[in-house]
Amino acid sequence: MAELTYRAAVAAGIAQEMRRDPMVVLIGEDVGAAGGVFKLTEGLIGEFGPERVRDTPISEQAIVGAAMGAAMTGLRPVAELMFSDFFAVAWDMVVNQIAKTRYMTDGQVSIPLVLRTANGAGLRFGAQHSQSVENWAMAIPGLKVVAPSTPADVVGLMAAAIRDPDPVIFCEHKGLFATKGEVPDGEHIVPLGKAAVIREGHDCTIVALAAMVPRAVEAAGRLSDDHGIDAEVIDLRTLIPLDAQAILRSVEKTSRLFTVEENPRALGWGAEIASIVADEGFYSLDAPIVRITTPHVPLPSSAVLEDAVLPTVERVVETVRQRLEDAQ
Amino acid sequence: MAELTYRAAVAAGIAQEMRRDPMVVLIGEDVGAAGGVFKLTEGLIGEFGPERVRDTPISEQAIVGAAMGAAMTGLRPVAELMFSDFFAVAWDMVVNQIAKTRYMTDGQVSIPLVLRTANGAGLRFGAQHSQSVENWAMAIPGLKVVAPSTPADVVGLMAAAIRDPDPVIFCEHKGLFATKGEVPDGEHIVPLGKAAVIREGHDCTIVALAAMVPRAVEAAGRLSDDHGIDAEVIDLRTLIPLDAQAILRSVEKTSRLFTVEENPRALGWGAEIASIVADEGFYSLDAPIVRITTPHVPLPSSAVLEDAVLPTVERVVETVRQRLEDAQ
Amino acid sequence: MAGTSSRPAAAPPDIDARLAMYRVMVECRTFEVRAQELFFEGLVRGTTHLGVGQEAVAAGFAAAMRDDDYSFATYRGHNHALARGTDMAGLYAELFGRATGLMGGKGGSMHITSAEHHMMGSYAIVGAHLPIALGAAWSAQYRKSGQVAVCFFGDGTTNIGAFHEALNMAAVWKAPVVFVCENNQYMEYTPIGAVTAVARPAADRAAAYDLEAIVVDGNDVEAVFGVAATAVERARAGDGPSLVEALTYRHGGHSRADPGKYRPDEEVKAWLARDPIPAQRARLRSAGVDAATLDTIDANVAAKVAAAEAAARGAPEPLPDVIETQLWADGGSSWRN
Amino acid sequence: MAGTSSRPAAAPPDIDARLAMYRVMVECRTFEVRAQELFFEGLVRGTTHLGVGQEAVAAGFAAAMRDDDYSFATYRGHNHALARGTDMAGLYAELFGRATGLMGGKGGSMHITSAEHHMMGSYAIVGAHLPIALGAAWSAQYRKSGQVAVCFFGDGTTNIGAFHEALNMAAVWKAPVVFVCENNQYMEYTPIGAVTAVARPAADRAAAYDLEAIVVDGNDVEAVFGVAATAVERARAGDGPSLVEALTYRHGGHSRADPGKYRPDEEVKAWLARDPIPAQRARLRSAGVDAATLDTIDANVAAKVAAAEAAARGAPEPLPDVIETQLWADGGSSWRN
Ligand SMILES: Cc1ncc(C[n+]2csc(CCOP(=O)(O)OP(=O)(O)O)c2C)c(N)n1
Ligand SMILES: Cc1ncc(C[n+]2csc(CCOP(=O)(O)OP(=O)(O)O)c2C)c(N)n1
Ligand SMILES: [Mg+2]
Ligand SMILES: [Mg+2]
Repeated sequence: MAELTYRAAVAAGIAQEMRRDPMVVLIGEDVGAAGGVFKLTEGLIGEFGPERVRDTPISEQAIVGAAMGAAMTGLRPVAELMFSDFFAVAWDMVVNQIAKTRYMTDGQVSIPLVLRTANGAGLRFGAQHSQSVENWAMAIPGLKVVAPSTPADVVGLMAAAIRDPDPVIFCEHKGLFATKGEVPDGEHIVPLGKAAVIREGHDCTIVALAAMVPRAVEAAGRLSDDHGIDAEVIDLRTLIPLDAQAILRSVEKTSRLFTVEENPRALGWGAEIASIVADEGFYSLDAPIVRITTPHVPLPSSAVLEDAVLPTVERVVETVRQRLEDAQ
Repeated sequence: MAELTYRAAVAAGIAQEMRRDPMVVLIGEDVGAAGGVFKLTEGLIGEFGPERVRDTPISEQAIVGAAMGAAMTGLRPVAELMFSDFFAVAWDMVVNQIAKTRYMTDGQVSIPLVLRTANGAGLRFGAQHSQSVENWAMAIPGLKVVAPSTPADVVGLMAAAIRDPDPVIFCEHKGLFATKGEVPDGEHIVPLGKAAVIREGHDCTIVALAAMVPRAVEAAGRLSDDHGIDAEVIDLRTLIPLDAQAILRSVEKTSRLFTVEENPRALGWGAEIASIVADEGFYSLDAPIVRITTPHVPLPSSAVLEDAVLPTVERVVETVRQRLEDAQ
Repeated sequence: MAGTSSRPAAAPPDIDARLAMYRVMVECRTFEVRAQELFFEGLVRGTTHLGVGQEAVAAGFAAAMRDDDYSFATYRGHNHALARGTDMAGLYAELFGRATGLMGGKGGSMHITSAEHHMMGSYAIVGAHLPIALGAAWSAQYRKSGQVAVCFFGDGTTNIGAFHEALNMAAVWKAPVVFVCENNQYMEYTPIGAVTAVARPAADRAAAYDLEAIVVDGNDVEAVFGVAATAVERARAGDGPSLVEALTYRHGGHSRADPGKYRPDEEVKAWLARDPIPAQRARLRSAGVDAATLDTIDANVAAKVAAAEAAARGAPEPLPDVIETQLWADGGSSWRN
Repeated sequence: MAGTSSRPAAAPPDIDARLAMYRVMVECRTFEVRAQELFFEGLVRGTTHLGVGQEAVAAGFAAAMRDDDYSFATYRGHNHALARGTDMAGLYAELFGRATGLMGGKGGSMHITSAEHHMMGSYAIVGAHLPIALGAAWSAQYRKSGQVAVCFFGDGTTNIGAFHEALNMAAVWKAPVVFVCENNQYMEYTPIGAVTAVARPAADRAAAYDLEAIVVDGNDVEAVFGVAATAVERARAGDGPSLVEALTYRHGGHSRADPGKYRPDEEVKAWLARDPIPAQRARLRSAGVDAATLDTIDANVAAKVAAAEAAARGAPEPLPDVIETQLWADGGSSWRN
């Protein structure tokens, strides 16, 4: 076990796979010589050289499109979108080309690639550099969607994503870059589509993702300490494939469901979770399903406003406490 | 009252507003001289001239971006995206620029524009020309989202959309172009954000949108005729603003909710509806919320496959009947 | 029209190659003319975009390519698929939406793909495939496979952002890719000149990527072959991309439903008189090929097309259970447990 | 460096105008140098992208614009906002995230807007504002208002699709817009030459839109003014867009966190020696302006900046209840009932 930052785990995860498979290549803006604007790819060009770690112009359509063409023809490209907001610039490549081509060709071509991106808020970067866009990708058939919350998961899910024969959107959360955690030694792989039950509990289920996971965990601690409420916390880890059974199992036990979502409210990923549980888990539920999300507005840049707009530990604690009380 | 096709209603709705306000202009590919590739804008260049009805190159980012710049500076542009799938090519303009700029500038600029588009399936156009993308837009704070199901609503909602001081995504359903309906004489306006209860009922609520509305209505007829099930059918008409109260009111009466969605399953618009009702309408519900959607795959082009993949009247009837029975 | 290229021309094709190109053009033409009839018969659903009149571009390029070179085409891609050897019955079956279609009825006319023939797909969002073709070229460069990617697109495509990004990145990376603009003078219904700042939509942009301006008569299959061979070899030699503008014309409308009435009669007439197929036939005749040889080709092609049609007509409709297959590489489409 | 333009140069600025441009440059510089210090003091949060070294472009263009002409800038937009007269205290307050910020703390450094001054925004997605500026120009053309839109962007922006689309459409529409590439030689950390197929990222693309290649010394405010005046008047006269490449350099790194170490010392030194502000000061001195006059300007600016800082420091934090305001024109953000 070594302690790594989430930031360092990104490069470690990519390096692990580049060592294993010479077909794994990395492209993006400033990913090479500069080691990435967030230092997420530091050291890679030194170890693997400029043929495998390529700096590109500011041409997101070409970056993503080239990754697709390379993936169709034998490479295993990892392409970086510097900020996840920039997916919008290359959205056609992602949703109309990459996501659909295997299906449209009835399996004639495979597109094994990873689109990595710095996702999420907390750095006061404002509305065009702080979005959580995992729900955009979740809505598109043909994309797998990953969003790790710990350094170990960054490495393990990165490995699984790069080895996966299908396109994977890999969301690295800016707000977690500086966090630290143990990463197992040797080759580490975490399969896509398995949620992690981070804390067991029987009073309610709290489902969270990425930067909302540590907040949910902290909230669960306070709920237990201050209010005697014993929450189960699930880290979804991947939205597609979705570990719906893990959620349904938990709700069967707790009878109460909360989601904690960083994305703006309307059609945040929790909406799909809620709709699944409101159907398949309906008879387990004792009370309303509650989604705790950013309100349906763009992200403001001012520190006080950004802190207020995202779900906080306090908001989770208060909402869960209040809604459990209401339902008594 | 005049009978118009849905297709003709588009041009009629735009013409009504162009006559009223000289700041209303129309741009897009082949919208002028050719009258639109679906003949949706026929006659407009003749009546309003090439300064107000402009043909553009194949440059969706420039079309949408130019509409934004014009809207910020006094015009009321209506821009056409020939197929809604092409939103992906201009997605940055839509989601990062148009949707956010008013908020980011704290109201210094307004962006009154309409982005019209041919949306939806049924014409065997395949995966890149048949998508229902209203759920993509619904997820973005700052966009209003409209999807009419009748010629009268096309005219009335088009008027409201063009007069609206905020950006509106206006989805015209390809599968409905040939359908006919009465349109009131004189100026006709239907406010954004008001759902229509098309059929009253007390056994269950079926919420639908655009091309799924006539299917839901037909299904309700058969449910009543063949199975004695009395369904209430709601045509949402606009996703944002969302008439959540209309749904909650209906569910209070019927205690059962179904959605009929053309979009692929994961994070289709019904997920948000379901999550609202699973929270605020929970105690009205007698049984699971059921979403009837296209499965989470791209759209196949073959006629038999396309017909099978979209929610059909039969599937709605069967699902509602079966699920009501299960819940007894 | 000659290319403005100053590079040495490739070796001229021998007579077999010239006959082969003729045959490819006739195959494309016969296949598509019949497809249009079948559309009106109700057999072809959805939409089709025919390349009737533009066959010389497909035939000339395909003849200059190695078997493992990649082709990338648009929704107007039947010619390019056939020129690479794609199965004709599978192609008709795909247009009919049948189970035996190249993509099992999932793709349709706008997405014809035959990966087996390195025909890597037909793309229906204007401009999207230029970066994708660049990616295939990058892959070939990285794998040192010697393969070249050839990417066909229309004049209207030169005004979309992806064109610009792909051209620049290809030039910077010296990627082995040839970008071929089939300038058929129109986007859908709008003449290209009405919406483009320069007269030659591709060639006048070449310098923006430090590339040579290359214009070729796209209705002269041998001229196309010459330019193609030079560009493909340049790419294979590691000298980077080319941008070729081939001047041509579609005989019909943009898509199956369009009669193309927005085009001046004179213009249509002038281009019909420059039909690439009779032109090549005449050239072969004057090179000493006898009429019977050419007639035999025509007859063989007609028989092949008829057989393909019959096979496709007899093919079953797809079963609905294929809907949930082949989204993922595991063959399925499951997104949750 | 002279513009390669063959158009007649605009009238040279008189001494008041020259002093005014000097003053604008000093305001920009003083404001931003202090902003950087305040960043390290923890007052400025998030990120900032300084235009230190590039002030001549903003000052020269603003001097050539009419009050109601539109400016569109990038995240590196402080200079352009100040040059148009934007309130300096409001600008600091926005960087501090305060309630009195130009956008009430919602926008931040990357989105500075002062619609009142026709400074129509700073855009943080590379390339996005080129089409938007074209739209403002189209609007002016349609409304026959005589306004011109001026759009500033970096060298790296010339490789993104929106650049291409905007330039072509502007040229076809003869829109009154001036596209100004501030070529500061780098995208973020990558030298522009490493990722661009041509040597002059903007000027070498002008011909692709039937525009003249115009290059100007972006560190010479009077040269910039001359080119700007010509381009703006051309636009106003209905003769269409221009694309101007202004050669310049940022003194610091890309953004607040970047020390800019990837740049060769020699290069940095050479450009620092070509700082536009001392250069203009020297030129004014040799035109007979006495040192005291210039010193007074500097002192006045210093006082103004200090006052702005003080005002912003004293301003309150925004109240959380503004979060749900101003999404819609009704002032609110309600999306459902
Ligand atoms: C991004 C995008 N915009 C618009 C369309 C609709 N469309 C399909 S083909 C076409 C014209 C393309 O013209 P060109 O590139 O010249 O090719 P051609 O059809 O003439 O072969 C248009 C506008 C599209 N498919 N994709
Ligand atoms: C579409 C997009 N891609 C990448 C970025 C990240 N980014 C911000 S500034 C920048 C460099 C821009 O370079 P240039 O256009 O030369 O402007 P400069 O910063 O030098 O003023 C990059 C890559 C972005 N904001 N938008
Ligand atoms: Mg064309
Ligand atoms: Mg730069």
